[in-house]
Amino acid sequence: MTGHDHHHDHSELTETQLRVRALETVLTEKGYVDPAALDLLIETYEKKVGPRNGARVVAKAWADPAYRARLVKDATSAIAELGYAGRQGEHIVALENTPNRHNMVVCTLCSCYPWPVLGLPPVWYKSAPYRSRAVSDPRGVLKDFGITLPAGTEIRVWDSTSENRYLVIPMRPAGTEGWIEERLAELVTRDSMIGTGLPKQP
Amino acid sequence: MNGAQDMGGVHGFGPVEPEPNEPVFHAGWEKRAFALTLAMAMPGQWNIDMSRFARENRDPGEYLSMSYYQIWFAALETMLKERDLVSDDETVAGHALREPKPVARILSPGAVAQVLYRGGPTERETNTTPAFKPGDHVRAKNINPRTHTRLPRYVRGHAGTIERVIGFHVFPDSNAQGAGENPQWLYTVCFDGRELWGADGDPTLTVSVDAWEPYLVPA
Amino acid sequence: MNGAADMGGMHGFGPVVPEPNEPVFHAEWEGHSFALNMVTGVAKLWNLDAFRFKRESIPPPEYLSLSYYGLWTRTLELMMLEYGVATPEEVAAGHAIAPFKKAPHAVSAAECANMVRCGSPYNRSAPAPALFKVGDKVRARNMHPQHHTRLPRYARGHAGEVVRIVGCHVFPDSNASNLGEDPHWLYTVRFDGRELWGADSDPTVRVCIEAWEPYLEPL
Amino acid sequence: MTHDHDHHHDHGSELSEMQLRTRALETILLEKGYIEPAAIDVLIETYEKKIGPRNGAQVVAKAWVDPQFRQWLFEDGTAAIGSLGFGGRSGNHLVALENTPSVHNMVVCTLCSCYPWAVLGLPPLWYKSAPYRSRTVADPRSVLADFGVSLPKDTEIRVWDSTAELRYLVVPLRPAGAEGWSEEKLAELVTRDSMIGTGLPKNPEDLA
Repeated sequence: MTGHDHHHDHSELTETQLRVRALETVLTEKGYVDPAALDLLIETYEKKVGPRNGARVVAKAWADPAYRARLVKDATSAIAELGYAGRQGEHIVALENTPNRHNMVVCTLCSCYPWPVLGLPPVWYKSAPYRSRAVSDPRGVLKDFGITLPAGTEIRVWDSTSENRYLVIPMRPAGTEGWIEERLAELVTRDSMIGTGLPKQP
Repeated sequence: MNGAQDMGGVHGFGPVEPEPNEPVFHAGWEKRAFALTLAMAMPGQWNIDMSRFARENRDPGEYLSMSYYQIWFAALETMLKERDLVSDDETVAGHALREPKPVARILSPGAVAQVLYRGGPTERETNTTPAFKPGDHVRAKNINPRTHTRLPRYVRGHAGTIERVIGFHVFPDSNAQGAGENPQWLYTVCFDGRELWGADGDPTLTVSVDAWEPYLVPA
Repeated sequence: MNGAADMGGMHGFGPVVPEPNEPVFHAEWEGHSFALNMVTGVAKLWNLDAFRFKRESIPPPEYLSLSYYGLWTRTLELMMLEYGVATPEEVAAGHAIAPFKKAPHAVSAAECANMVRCGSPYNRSAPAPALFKVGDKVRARNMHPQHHTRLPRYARGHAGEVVRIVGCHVFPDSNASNLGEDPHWLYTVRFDGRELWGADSDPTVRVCIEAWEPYLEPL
Repeated sequence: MTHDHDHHHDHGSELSEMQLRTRALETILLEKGYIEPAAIDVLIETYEKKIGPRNGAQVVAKAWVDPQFRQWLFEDGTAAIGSLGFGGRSGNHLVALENTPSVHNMVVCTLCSCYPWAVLGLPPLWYKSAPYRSRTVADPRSVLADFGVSLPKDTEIRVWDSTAELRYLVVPLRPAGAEGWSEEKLAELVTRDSMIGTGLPKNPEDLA
């Protein structure tokens, strides 16, 4: 990739597209940015960092009780054991779902999200409907995802107002006894680690 | 500030609409806007709290009419202009028109992985002790600053319980204004849903926020 | 509801810009938008509270992007659709499409003039004595209904003082949902600015709202 | 005007979207027989030509010269104002607010645009705007600054948020230097903004 990979017809360039390109050109010409660094940043978050990282963390927690204990006690260190750390994941807290408690993560004020384990957030996570309703009507939000929890389940919503980042550890689905971590990880969906979904059924 | 970004509890935005197989970026310019924002933090010398304030500090109608990366990009433009790194006429021309202002360093491709891995930890050393401990009852102060704060409107004035002492962290309310990191003790505070939303609220709901000590008083 | 209409205390909207020699209407269609809304009120197609509820239910991005009378026209359109006065096809065509039901009665100019002269009083006979008297300390309830309410968010949870008993008035929370007028005692309640906006705010500010009895609890 | 379809412009591209949509709704309501065409004209004419802040100015001027009326006005605004022939729509429940050397009143409607039409006509754009609605309850002094008005630091500012069907009229302080003036002449000092609380009456010297 080069710094200017806009391969469309020029008439299709939107106003924002044009402004972004103009600014990138100015910054490159002035030597403030190295286009190769930009490409590397994009590649990192488009290809390398994503919810597969978090799925590995969750699967390991499901399979390895000692790891689970470390994760719940100090998620930042336990997650770093697997090589995931850094930007927007400097301080991570793992939230355990139980039969009586379901955790959901939101950032009402902006879009805070645990990048090293989940990648960049989806559009809905950053949207006004999610940010406005997750704290006041989480069951209504879950319904938007097709999920209904028992009426008595405690719903605990975590609003990411500081640099703390939250990762939900969903409950391990029944029928997966004896599965290896790699296979378990395939059950862990992104949404189940935000709290708007449940893991896949085996 | 009580801007459009402070959305907790606002009605009328409609359903959440997850997009099947959503791509990481929805257009080429989104990738560039994202990467430029990350890359310019190094020569621009701004901190994340300043970035957040630059994003939220706009007319609420405008905020709500913009897409996510449009807001990022607009904030980037604002910060570059404020620091005399890029001027309006250069943005219009799409080219550099004057000598670059000297900057300490820029992000090199070789440093990207390390910079991302290191991130920007906000915990700081201290020899002070936290005023609250888990289980303590606290009340979020009623504050309405025009400047950046991370205390959402929907918890202000409400009583909760300290759930966790997180540590001693950079205080965004100061940091966003360039008034120094002014680190403070940071807590996770748990609120009952009915405390926040009234007697008719969902009795199974609890909401936790991370709150710095200056946001809290004993309840 | 906590919609875009509930603006008290929000930041970021910028300065108030008075327009010298402002005309009553800025375009001819604004006058028509205004008159149509008056006339549909006289026709009793719906009540004013229901109209207000529909207007504030417009999603915040759209609400904030519309001009004042643009918002009225949009609301009128939504009300006509909801109350079966017009079909979506008719709204799109800009004409009644046969076969349609003729209105039982057409509002005349004389009726409009009469409405302007007489208005529509909202006081009703009281079903019970007033709970509060002037001087009573009260707290505005913390409530966040999805339906229409006239208790602004900024007053909720805060303590004030009854300064006037207005009378027994139609209760908008009920009326807007077509659940009847359900009249309740209405009070003027005064709040200290620092109670509403925090200890750092202007000590010379007092804010008065009108609050129906169900909005208040004794302190 | 005898007919409501008095859109005398070019029917082409100049019609804005809202023009078209408003016209569409009006046409449907007429065709279905909900309204008589003249009804629309009467309403527009009433609020464009007949009802305006001159009404309120008369009320204020009378309150400045007639102590009995003044007392009545603060006791029962609706009746006192009604005695001058003003009332009705958005004026069924009127309350007059007395400015004093130590208290300044300001009126806002944070939730929509409630305004005492009967005495002030329809509200100006700024009154209905987000900046005014958002800031007046929290920071009235900065709003006053937008109008070029600065009050003494210790003046109590009392903001009235029109959340019900009560409508408020501010009675500003009578300016010095207008002693012995007739009601008619005093009314010329009373600006619309002084009756909302975002302004002060004119200086008598400016009229003399």
